[in-house]
Amino acid sequence: MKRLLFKTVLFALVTIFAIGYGVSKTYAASNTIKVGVVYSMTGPVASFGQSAWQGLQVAKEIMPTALGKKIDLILVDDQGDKVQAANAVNKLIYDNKVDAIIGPLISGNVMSATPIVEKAKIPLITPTGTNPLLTEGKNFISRACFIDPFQGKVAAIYAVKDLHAKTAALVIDSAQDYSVGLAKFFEENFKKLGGRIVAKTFIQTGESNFSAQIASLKPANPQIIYMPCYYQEIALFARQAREFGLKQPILAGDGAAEAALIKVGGAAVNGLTFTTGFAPEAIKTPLGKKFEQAYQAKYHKLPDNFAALSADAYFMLVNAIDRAKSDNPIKINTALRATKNFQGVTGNITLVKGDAIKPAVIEKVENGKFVYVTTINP
Amino acid sequence: MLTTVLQQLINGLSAGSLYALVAIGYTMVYGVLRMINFAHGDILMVGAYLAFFGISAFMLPWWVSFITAIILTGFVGVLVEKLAYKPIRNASRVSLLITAVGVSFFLENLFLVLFGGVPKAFPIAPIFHGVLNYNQLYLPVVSIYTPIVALVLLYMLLYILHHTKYGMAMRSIALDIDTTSLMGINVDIVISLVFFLGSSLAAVGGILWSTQYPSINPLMGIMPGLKAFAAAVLGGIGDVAGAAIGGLILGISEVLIVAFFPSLAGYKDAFAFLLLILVLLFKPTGIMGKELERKRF
Amino acid sequence: MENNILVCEHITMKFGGLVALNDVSLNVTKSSITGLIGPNGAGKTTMFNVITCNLKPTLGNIFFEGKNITGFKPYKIVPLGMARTFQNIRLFENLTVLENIMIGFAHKVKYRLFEPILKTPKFLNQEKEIKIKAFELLEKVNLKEKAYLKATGLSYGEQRKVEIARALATSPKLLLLDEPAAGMNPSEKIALMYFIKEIKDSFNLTILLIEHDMKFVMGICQKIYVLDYGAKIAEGTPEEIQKNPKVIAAYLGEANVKG
Amino acid sequence: MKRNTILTILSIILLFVFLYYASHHFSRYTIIILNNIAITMILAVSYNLINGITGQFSLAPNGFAAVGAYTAALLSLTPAQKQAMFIIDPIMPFLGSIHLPFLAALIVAGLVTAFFGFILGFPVFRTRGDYLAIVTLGFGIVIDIVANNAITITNGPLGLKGISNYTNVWWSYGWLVFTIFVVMSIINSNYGRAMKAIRDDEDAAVAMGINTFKMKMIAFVVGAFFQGVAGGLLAHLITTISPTLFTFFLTFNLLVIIVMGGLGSITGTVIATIVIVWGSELLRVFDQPMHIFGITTPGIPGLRMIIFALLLILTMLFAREGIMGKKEFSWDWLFNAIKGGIKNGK
Repeated sequence: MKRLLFKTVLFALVTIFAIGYGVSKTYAASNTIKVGVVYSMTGPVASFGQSAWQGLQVAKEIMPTALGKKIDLILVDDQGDKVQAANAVNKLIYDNKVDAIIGPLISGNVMSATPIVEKAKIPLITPTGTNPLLTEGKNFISRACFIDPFQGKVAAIYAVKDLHAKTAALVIDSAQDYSVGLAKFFEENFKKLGGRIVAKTFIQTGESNFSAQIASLKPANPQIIYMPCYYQEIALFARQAREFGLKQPILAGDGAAEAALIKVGGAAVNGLTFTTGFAPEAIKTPLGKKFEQAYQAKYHKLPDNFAALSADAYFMLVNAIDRAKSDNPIKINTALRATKNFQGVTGNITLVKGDAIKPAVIEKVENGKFVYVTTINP
Repeated sequence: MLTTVLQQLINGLSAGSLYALVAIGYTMVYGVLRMINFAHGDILMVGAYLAFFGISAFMLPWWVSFITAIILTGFVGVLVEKLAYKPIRNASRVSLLITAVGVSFFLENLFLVLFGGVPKAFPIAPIFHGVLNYNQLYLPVVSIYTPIVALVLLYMLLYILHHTKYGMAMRSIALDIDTTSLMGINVDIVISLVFFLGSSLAAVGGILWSTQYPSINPLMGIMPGLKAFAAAVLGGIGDVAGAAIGGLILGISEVLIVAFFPSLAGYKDAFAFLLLILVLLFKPTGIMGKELERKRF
Repeated sequence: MENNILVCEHITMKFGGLVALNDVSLNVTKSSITGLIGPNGAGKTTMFNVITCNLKPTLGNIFFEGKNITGFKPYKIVPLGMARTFQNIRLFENLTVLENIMIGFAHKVKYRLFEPILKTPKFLNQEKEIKIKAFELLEKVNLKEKAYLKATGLSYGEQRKVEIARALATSPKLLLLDEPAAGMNPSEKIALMYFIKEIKDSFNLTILLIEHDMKFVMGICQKIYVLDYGAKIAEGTPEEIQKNPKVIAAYLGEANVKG
Repeated sequence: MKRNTILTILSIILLFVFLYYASHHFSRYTIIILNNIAITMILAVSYNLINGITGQFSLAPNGFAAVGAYTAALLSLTPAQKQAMFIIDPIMPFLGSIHLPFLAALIVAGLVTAFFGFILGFPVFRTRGDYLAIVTLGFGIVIDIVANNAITITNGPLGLKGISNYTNVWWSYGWLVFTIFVVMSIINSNYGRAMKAIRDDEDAAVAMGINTFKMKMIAFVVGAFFQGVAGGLLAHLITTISPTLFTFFLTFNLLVIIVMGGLGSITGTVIATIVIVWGSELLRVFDQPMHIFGITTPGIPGLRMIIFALLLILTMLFAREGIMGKKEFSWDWLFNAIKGGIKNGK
């Protein structure tokens, strides 16, 4: 009896595999431009991938074709894991035979994909990989977001010029290269502008009790707290900081740009400012407006940073294919890296050696809403 | 300085009470089945989600939602036991553990697919709002409630264990499951009850946890679960009061270590495991634990 | 004293508040068959576990061939020459009969971890030797043709024999048998009695056994110790024990409870 | 005996002939999967030694693989590469200057991992081993934390990149053959018998004079060694590593493999690895929208994980023996089967 059940399960599995294999084969046969997508749909940063995938689908509805051919998006989940990211890219290139790749979202995963695409000469554009090392000396890696040194600089300028801060404390998420890097660039620029770092403390992604770190910051009495972390940790940290009487203004990076920050942080994040690449209110381009409306109509909420940058990566790619007048990956890559003054969702984008030169936006939380403060151009 | 220490002690007490609530469930299940229920941390997550949906989707008053969630989570625990653990209760220990890991992974990914990975903001019940401020001492209301709730529940549980028929049956199963079943006690019902109580307590822990740190996601149960297990071993596995004490010790020492050695803040989550290894090296039976008379020979 | 292979002095064993053994002393004479009897829950198996160092006594000492072995690691007493069987037969159920016996030789294996990997002559020779010896042993207990069957595929009586053979493989001087006749019918019991006597002589053993069946004990043992409620209430030859009023009371008491 | 040895050597040669053909004719994607299969198999076979053969439930492979990956990568990177990479804090002087060839780096990685295994096993196996699972699970998390925070050794969350792509089918299958050979040699010796005895009945094993602490430790440490090597191979396959490299998912995957194959059967592990690694590549189809018979279903990423979890639970509940139970393939068995087949045919 048990044996029988086991065999049934095995049989079912084999069937599923077979159907899956067949489907993926027929799927690949049609005459389209194939674009691989490597996002983290499960695993520790699943939320990034889920947002970005929504943005990508809306973008595809707006611009479904290039060169008159249909664009096929082939999504492969990297589970937020480097090994899986490398596997995924390999599969997309050598099995699905894609012409270009969008993603991965996290810098670390982009790094593990890099040697593969460089070797295969397939263009890869990451929507949100901000680590400056990603594009260094590479020929097929581009990005839709700005890089961390720029963001850190903008934050330092804003802290000194607008917040009039002379002393700052750093709260760094030691599990995120994003956070460690951004903190470093902020520190450099802040010191250059005459500021002083009076305290530094570390947190860890997924941690929720920050009372000890807060206690260690209090005696230093900084004028501002720079916290380049992700929204969940920022929200929880802010709540506890306010509860324990640490009331200094908090400045964050684009990791804060997510509606859940306000939902979780409540009143505690009121007044929090952050640098980011995108704000719905800052949308000035026609394409951006169109995207925002379509996104609202489909998901009944405002697009976030991940959705918008994901869409921009797609639009830039489609634009490059059209300009290249070919679906040859090398030609697409050349055109993509020559992107100049592209009016994307997140503003005016120019690619220099794969890095996006584009404006940064300062946003503020006010009465439970993200409010646009100002745009700082490069 | 004194206020800092006092402040940290209160924070630690509050965190420790949460570990304690979760640790009790581990220790009870280990007591009756000699099994580490890996899914226990995920049961905490289920409890938090159920309470969340009660308030935000069904618009129930917070206390109705909490009670419903606690009871439902208890039944989820019972269901898990009935479907996954009971059929192989007599198989090898490794089989049980593997199944438990499978259940844990299943719950996490089921919730991930159903509700997405984006953290949801947990609504805070009105009575838990606010902060008491005394001199330089800040006491969030919820961190006062947490130890009280934990203490009351612990007292109730100890009463059940020592003064009711089923409670005594639980203790006797912990000593010797075969003899107990020979003595006319329905072992299945007692085990179900253990899972019900343990899971309900995990739900209480989950709800208090989410009130204190109001952001919930499908993977939220992993860390508290692991640490609570370390606390249960520290206290002496199989001993309910020990689990509570272990939880408190863990919570307080975690906070104090970061407070006195801020440069080690990044290593905070590793501390529980270091403690676990030290306990195994020097006092494997834990603080309160007596040598469980294992069925030998 | 020199004639005693095993000496237990004033053994007391407490579990929390429960006293499982209270000041029990016993001696086992070389080349004898000694019995340890008593009603259910009298502490016989606990005594066995103390002797085999599975439990460390709260008080008291155990001497094996004059050597104090109290607090030894349980696996370390096997090379000294002490082996045991279990009340409910405990064979390695996923191993063959042959492998079960070969485990008995395990503690004598001298080759090191890298040798099986390099297939050194030492490894090959020792494996061969163990296998031959295991077959010899199986031949002696008439189970040679079942060597490649899984241990669980044997009948109850055969399993008991395999278990004893496995213990014999360790080359014991003292063999401890925990209720060897449990679950057997009268004719099987008689066969077992002869078997035990036979192996005692051919392997030059001393045997200490726990048994419930009075007839069995009386028929085989030269000396008997009686435990009740963790205390030794009598010792002596089978004839003396049979007449001892305390023993009769203990067993009658049990009978009354059961009745 | 002679015949069997010759057959084994012949089939290994056949395997390498196939690999030679594959590396010249197959697509890169297939080659990567072949490499993944070999590395996963090294992990699974050595994992089965402690879980299946010795019956001690460990959840360590992801932590061990991470230790091995870091060690091997730090040793094989050139000093110049390391200096350039450590931008937050400079690397520890000793680690910064050391540089070893690939094979030496892998062996040292294995030894370092084995040492970690010893440190973990020591407290756990002194007691009965009940806590092995939780201690090893915690170990994976601690490794993650240490890798993030010990910046002068690991470069923190930035991880290591630019690791040379040394791993190819020859390295991975070479190590695989070696791993299976060593593990099978141990299983078919007194050590392996003792381990199985511990699995079947620990008390009885003690009563036979088996030092259970030592045997559990050997199984665990040998497993750790090969898991460390596998981690090193993986690092040199994907060329970049960071603290999040080896998540618990890796261990879970291996668990599914050894359970499906049969706890305690190396043959089963080999079969199950191929099925699961290849199968999960095919299962990727669930991540995207599907068009079957004109119906479009939305892609449900994560469904794969649920299927895996269910597969594990169902196997445990209904077919605990897996594909092979505790049986192993042997030439004798094959010949008997063929003979039997011929007889039946007649």
